[in-house]
Amino acid sequence: MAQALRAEPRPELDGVSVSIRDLSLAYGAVEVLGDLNLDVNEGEFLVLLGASGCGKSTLLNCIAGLQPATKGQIFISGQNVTWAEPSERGIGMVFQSYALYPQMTVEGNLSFGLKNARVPRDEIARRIARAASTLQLEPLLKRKPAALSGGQRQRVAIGRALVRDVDVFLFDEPLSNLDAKLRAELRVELKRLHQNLGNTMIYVTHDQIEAMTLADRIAIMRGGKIQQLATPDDIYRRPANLYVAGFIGSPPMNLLPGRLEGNIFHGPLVADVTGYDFTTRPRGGEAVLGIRPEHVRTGEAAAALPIRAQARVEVVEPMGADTLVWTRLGDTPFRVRLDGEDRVRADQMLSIGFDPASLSLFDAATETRI
Amino acid sequence: MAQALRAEPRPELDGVSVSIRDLSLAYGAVEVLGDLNLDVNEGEFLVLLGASGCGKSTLLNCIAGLQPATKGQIFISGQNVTWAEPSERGIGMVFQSYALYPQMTVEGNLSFGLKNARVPRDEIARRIARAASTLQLEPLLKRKPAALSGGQRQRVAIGRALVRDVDVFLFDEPLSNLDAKLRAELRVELKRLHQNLGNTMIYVTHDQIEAMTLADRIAIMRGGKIQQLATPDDIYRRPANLYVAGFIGSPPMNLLPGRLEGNIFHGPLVADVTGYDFTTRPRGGEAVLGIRPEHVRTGEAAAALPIRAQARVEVVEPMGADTLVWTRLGDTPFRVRLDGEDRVRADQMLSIGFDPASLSLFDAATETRI
Amino acid sequence: MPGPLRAGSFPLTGGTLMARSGPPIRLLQNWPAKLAAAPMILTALVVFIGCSLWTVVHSFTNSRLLPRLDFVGLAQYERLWSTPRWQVSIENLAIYGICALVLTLAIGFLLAVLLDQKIRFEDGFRTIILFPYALSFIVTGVVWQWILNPDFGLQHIVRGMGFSGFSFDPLNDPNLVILALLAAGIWQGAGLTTVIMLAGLRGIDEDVWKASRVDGIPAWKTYLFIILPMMKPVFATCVVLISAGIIKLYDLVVALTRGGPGIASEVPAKYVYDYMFGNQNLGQGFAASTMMLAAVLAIIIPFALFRMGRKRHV
Amino acid sequence: ADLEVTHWWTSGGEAAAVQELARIFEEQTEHSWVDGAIAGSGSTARPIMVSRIIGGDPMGATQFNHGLQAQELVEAGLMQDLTEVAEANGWRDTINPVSLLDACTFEGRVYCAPLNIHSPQWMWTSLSAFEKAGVEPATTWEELKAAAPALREAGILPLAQGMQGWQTALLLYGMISGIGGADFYNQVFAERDEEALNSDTLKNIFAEYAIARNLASGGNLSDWNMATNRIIEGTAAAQVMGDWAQGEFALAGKTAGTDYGCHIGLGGEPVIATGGDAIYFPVNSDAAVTEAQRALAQVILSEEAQVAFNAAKGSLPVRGDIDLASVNECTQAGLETLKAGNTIPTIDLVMSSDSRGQIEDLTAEFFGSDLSAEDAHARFVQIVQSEM
Amino acid sequence: MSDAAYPAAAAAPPRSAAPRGRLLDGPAGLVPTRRLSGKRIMIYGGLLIFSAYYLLPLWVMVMTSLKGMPEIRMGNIFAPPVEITFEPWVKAWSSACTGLNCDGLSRGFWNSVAIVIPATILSIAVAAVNGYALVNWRFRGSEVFFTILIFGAFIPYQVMIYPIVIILREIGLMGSVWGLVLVHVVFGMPIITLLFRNYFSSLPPELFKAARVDGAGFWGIFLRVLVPMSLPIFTVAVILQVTGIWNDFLFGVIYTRPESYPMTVQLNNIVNSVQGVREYNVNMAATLLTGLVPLTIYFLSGKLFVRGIAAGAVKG
Ligand SMILES: Nc1ncnc2c1ncn2[C@@H]1O[C@H](COP(=O)(O)OP(=O)(O)OP(=O)(O)O)[C@@H](O)[C@H]1O
Ligand SMILES: Nc1ncnc2c1ncn2[C@@H]1O[C@H](COP(=O)(O)OP(=O)(O)OP(=O)(O)O)[C@@H](O)[C@H]1O
Ligand SMILES: [Mg+2]
Ligand SMILES: [Mg+2]
Repeated sequence: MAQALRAEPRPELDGVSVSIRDLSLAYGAVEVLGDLNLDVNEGEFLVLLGASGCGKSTLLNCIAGLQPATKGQIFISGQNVTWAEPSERGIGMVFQSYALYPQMTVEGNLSFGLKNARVPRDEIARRIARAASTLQLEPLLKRKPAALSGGQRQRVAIGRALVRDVDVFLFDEPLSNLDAKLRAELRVELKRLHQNLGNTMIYVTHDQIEAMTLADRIAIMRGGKIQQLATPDDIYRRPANLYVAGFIGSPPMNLLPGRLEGNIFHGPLVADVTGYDFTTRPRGGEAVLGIRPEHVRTGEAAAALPIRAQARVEVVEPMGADTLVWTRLGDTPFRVRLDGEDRVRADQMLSIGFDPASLSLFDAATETRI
Repeated sequence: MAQALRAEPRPELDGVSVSIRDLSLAYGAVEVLGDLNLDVNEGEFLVLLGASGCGKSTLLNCIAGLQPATKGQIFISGQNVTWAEPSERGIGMVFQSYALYPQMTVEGNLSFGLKNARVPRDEIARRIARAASTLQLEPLLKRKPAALSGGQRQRVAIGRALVRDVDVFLFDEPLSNLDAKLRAELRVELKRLHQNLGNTMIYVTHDQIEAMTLADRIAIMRGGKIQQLATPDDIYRRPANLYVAGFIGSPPMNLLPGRLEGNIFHGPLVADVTGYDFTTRPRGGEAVLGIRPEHVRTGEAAAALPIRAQARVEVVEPMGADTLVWTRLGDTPFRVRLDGEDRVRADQMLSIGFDPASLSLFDAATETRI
Repeated sequence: MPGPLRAGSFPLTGGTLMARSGPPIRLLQNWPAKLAAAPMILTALVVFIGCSLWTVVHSFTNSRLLPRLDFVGLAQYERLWSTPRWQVSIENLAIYGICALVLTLAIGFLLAVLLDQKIRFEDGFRTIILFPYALSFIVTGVVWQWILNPDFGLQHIVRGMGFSGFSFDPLNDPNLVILALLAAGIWQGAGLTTVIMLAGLRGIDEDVWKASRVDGIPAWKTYLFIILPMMKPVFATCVVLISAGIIKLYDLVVALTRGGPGIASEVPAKYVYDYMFGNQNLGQGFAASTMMLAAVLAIIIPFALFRMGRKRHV
Repeated sequence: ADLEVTHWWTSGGEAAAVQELARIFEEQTEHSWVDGAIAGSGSTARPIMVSRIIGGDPMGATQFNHGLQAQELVEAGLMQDLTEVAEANGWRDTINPVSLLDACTFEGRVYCAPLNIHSPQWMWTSLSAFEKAGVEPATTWEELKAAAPALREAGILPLAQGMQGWQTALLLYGMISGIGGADFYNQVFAERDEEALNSDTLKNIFAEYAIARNLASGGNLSDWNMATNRIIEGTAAAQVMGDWAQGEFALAGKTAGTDYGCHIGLGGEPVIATGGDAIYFPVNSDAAVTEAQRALAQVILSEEAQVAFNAAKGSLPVRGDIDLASVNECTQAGLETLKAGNTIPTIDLVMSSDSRGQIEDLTAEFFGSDLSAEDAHARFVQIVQSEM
Repeated sequence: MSDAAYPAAAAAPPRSAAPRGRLLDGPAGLVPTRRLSGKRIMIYGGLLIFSAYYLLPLWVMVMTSLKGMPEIRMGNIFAPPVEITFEPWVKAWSSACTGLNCDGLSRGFWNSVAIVIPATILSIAVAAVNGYALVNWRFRGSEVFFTILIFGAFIPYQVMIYPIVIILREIGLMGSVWGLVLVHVVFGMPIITLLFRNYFSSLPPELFKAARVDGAGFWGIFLRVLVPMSLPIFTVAVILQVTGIWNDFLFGVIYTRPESYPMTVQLNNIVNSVQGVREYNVNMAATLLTGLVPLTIYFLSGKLFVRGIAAGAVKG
């Protein structure tokens, strides 16, 4: 077996930076990852997105070699690294809690790994200088982490990954500990960094805005399994199943239960879905109709659309740039997102309408898209 | 002294539920609150919004009587409660960390305070039943907090305030420990609760979405002082100073430094601001022009607007319902928010434009709105 | 290319990416950790398990001055349990143990609560309460012997104040001698408990306090009904520390009372020691220590199982 | 060579005696004495000695009460064979009673050097105390009992009794040999005769023992020398203690006959128990140390050392051929008894440490509680009978 | 968008309530503190009573040690000395006798120092590595060994004395200072390992992971990342071990020779070698002298100890 595993770089892995084959991991009897397969292309920014506890960090730790897998194989840059030490895998990693070495200066933090690898001193200096300039850390090099702000700490943590000169970066919720404003800024910095470096990046988050804005592709995980792996746009517009549909989007997609008969959906409202882009041959039966709050039009704009209804406004949430209106269709709460300029009051009646092209339909039993 | 506490309601406080007069608080030499004045009307939902450490919690604790003030007075429902015990002030309070009594059941948590106040047993039962039904806690009454989810715990904490049958509720970041989805749900529940009960609520948060959606009025605090006290709409559209302008809105307002000469603004772009609703008589001099990313139009829509420019797209952040585009005017980063359907690519040129009516102008020296 | 075994045992060798290409060998996985933990493993196996087993085995022999494998069945145990001194020792340990545990916890908690009231000189008070912990039992014994000395100490003083009928001589009164042990034991040990409890109190979420103040609950009730139950883990730590000390109670008895008057303050550990060395009946001493071991296991195993079980279920 | 000697002779008289021995040893040989005193008592010191011997780190010489205590160490071959020294110096001829040498002999070989004879059964009285109470100084147990009420009246403790097990047991042995007589003592301890054990004599002795408990009540004493000190001060009337108490009297500058009285046994026929201390020499690998060991063994039985040591300690020499003209009347009385052959074996020679320990526990319990004389007797019989 | 959508500034609610905000009559400012005094009296009263209980023995020790024997016999152990004498201290330090050795505690002091230093360093080093391996490098059975170790904390020492004599004999350390050091390492291990384990498990595991990604090995992570940030727990461990080892009597007396007896053994010897009257003043002075080292450490370390305990002990 050892022979087989020690094979030369494989042609089938060309262009694939990280490849995960049939990876399983269990803590005792609890299976956390189950037969997971994933290929990350070279230079790709892949985001692992999912609710807390779905196994994102565990998967990332497996890739990094910090958590031995129960079963399966991991290839990085064409090498089988399933049993390699973390430092030998050609990865850099950034953690949510920064994990800076508190008693070392910023410079010490950046150079620790290189010193361990016995990189020559001038090479270390060169790499630190480069990382520091990329991340604007120059004025901080002599400080200790305690004397840095959250954003600065995270930049140092990224720098620590950067100096390792590796092909693959792993991020585990790097921005979660920062406040909203800083998070938005660092997000853009990260995006720029990726554009400049072109490395493969695997990024764990449970913040969908981060996922949507950063990712080339998003893998949505649930219970240790990947639910959908696609571009942000695809995931947003064509969620593969009910879980993804409900998970992505804030406010989330409105989901109306009902029956599909031919092209007619009977539920809290009756809708002719002609024009919907079916994935499979449509079958009649229990179905769920999903429509994003921002795809619902109101007032005059609604009148022109094929699917229409009237609803009473229950709660109005002004959010500045836009306003979220809570109504109800039948018993199902129904959210509508309006422009911030629109004025609606609680208790008023609202005409709403939407286009079949912008909705999603799911099989109620299998929960998958139809 | 006890006499003074029991004074008659004062006519000048009619319609005012909580009144704070010249309140100061210092920890040793550090002044945390400085001569603060604030009137909260009966039935009003007031949100205290500000960055971490600005004194929001401290102010709330002063109102609750948990933190004795160094100077000043506090009136609740017309009574001077400056020296009163927290439990005598007619307030209920909800904390970020829930602060449930862990070894008591939900029912015990709800009733412990009432039992202490020697409320008759059937009255206790009645109030618990009412609070439980309002918050849908009935199935949880016999459980202990450890067996509840975060959202359920926070509902119990709210219930504990509810059963006290008080006029004023104080919330200290009650939703901060919850995940985004739950936060959005509980936010709506809170809003409904306020609509139904009509109590006065004072709510501390650093999440501007919460502030915008919940508040009747928002008080923006900074360094122990109130920067602006106004409706969410006002704060969003007419920020009183640069701090508020930068603080509110996500992504934040674009702020362009320049000079105002007559009605012409010279900065990274030259803009004729005729049509801007000046607060004060416009004076020439250093000024800052602010425009929210969502008020910037692009392409054809921009062409019709009085202020126009061309900018190169640096980064595109798709966020589902909308897309954030980072450009640059002169040296200043400039954000534009587009609809999610719009397609832009990095490096393309973008024509942008906006209306003088939707911008804000600030004096660069005093940082206040002009 | 190194063979799989060497590659497994030296994970840091080889090229950056070609270090290890076969599955590692189980026993050699993590080898530096295992090597570093060798002292612990040896201690656990050789000293704690090995010595205990050695003792248990020899408790079935009639070893006298030197250990001998001359088995006599349960004879030592039969004799042990028919010895009045052993019964008295067990009784004393039970009484002392329960009282010391309860009192130390109660005093520790009370003092921690008092220290937690944002008082001035907290450091000073804390140091005063903690300092006896720095002293050896020999010292503690000598001092309390002196204070309780009927001719010079407390009794003498009180009598000197005019209460000539006053009599308090616990060191020579078989019924009161436990009190002397308790006074000295708690004097020495409660400080650490106080410090741990204080740390526990400080670790409790401030908001709980605020909530109870808003609810109008008096401070003592908050401590009793809310804070106390929240301190369960801290109490567990204290109970472990205190009871480990109680079971081993020996030095204090020797220094303070020598088991007297008569055999009124004998404890099991002293029985073991005296029989093993004074009376040169190792077998009997081993039987007694095996009983102590059994008692410890009887207390600890359910506790450990309970904790493990809880961990698994969460 | 340096010879480390461990012992538990730390009280005033004892230390003075050791001092003498060490001085003579260093004077007469080229070796030096390294003192390894361990305070407390035998039960503190013995485990330390035993564990060092079996731990392979033996001291040069060590004190043991001779008898069964060290027998197993000898059996295990851990003790130096002194037969040559003994034969060369004619120990068998000089040591009196010769049973002391027998106690050192195992399978015909000699393994220890007897140092002194302890006679535990003495009653020491404070003449000034009796004077204060206005009664004749007691010379027997019966007289002490009779004088007790008057002594109590005068605020004097009739019997100073340390509450430690070995002291309470010592009183019991004294009563058995003193009241029951030498033969009875032998029947009880040496022969473990069923009849004697269940005899009225023994029951009666236990009744007397209970009376002793009453006479001692209120004393609150633990260490034996604290009790002796009460006699010296005159705040207690009598103490039953071994001859080593004389060392304390001497140290306090008291003289026999004028300040204190000494009475062998408790008033009956004077018999003396011949036990005592012996020095053992653990086997070691250093030839120089072995040399020093032999030298010390020789010194111990030298005339000079016997005189100096025993005079300081107040005990009796083990050599019958020494003329102790200078000794006081108490020692004289002891010597005479010894000469007359009125001896009984000490308890260490007839009972194992184990049984002795149990008896000590029993008597300590008896003194520290209100255990009845009958129960104590019953348990005593049981302990003695279970002796193998 | 017309101006009408934006209410004029004047129509907006007052920007701050200042115009209405003058103080009204009634209570203002700080709560008067007098109301709390009853409670404060109880708190301080309680603390003072306990302090008396704790300090009394110390007081008695110091006072007694400064009196001459005649004064002690006359009287009140609590009374301060009429005539202060340092004789007992001098005697206890340099001339109190045990058997033939009349050099007081001075020799034992240096013996204790010679034992405490290596034993403390070694036992803490071993325990710290144990704690580290237990938290960060779990291997099969590591928890089992740890559990056994904790059981060991409960086993009465007497049970171990004999077998350890045999073990020490077999490895040839019986009677040497290193044998005693080994014994202290073994018996200090359970509690100190527990402390370190708790402390290390309270550190973020990411730190450890980051160091592994950085290529640091078992010792590299321990020495260069974890140890430098473990000052509080090392302080606690040092204090516990120094005092524990300093105060040890049983092991000191059994596993060493007289010439290297620690101070406590000599204290016991002095206290129990009664020569005529008990010299209480010398005993007390000796007692204080013996306690001086650990007491100083406690008085000096103060907060550090408490902080370390909080870091290492509170989490069960
Ligand atoms: N050491 C462990 N032992 C047992 N179960 C574990 C362990 N570590 C993690 N788990 C479980 O594995 C699952 C996945 O954990 P993981 O940390 O990967 O989740 P995550 O997706 O990163 O969540 P989060 O967003 O909260 O970080 C969880 O259910 C968790 O309870
Ligand atoms: N006990 C205290 N002693 C000294 N300073 C304090 C104390 N409590 C709070 N402060 C300081 O007072 C200021 C205000 O604190 P406060 O808790 O009110 O902030 P906040 O606005 O609630 O912040 P956050 O959003 O982080 O909760 C902070 O600068 C804080 O450092
Ligand atoms: Mg995670
Ligand atoms: Mg706060």
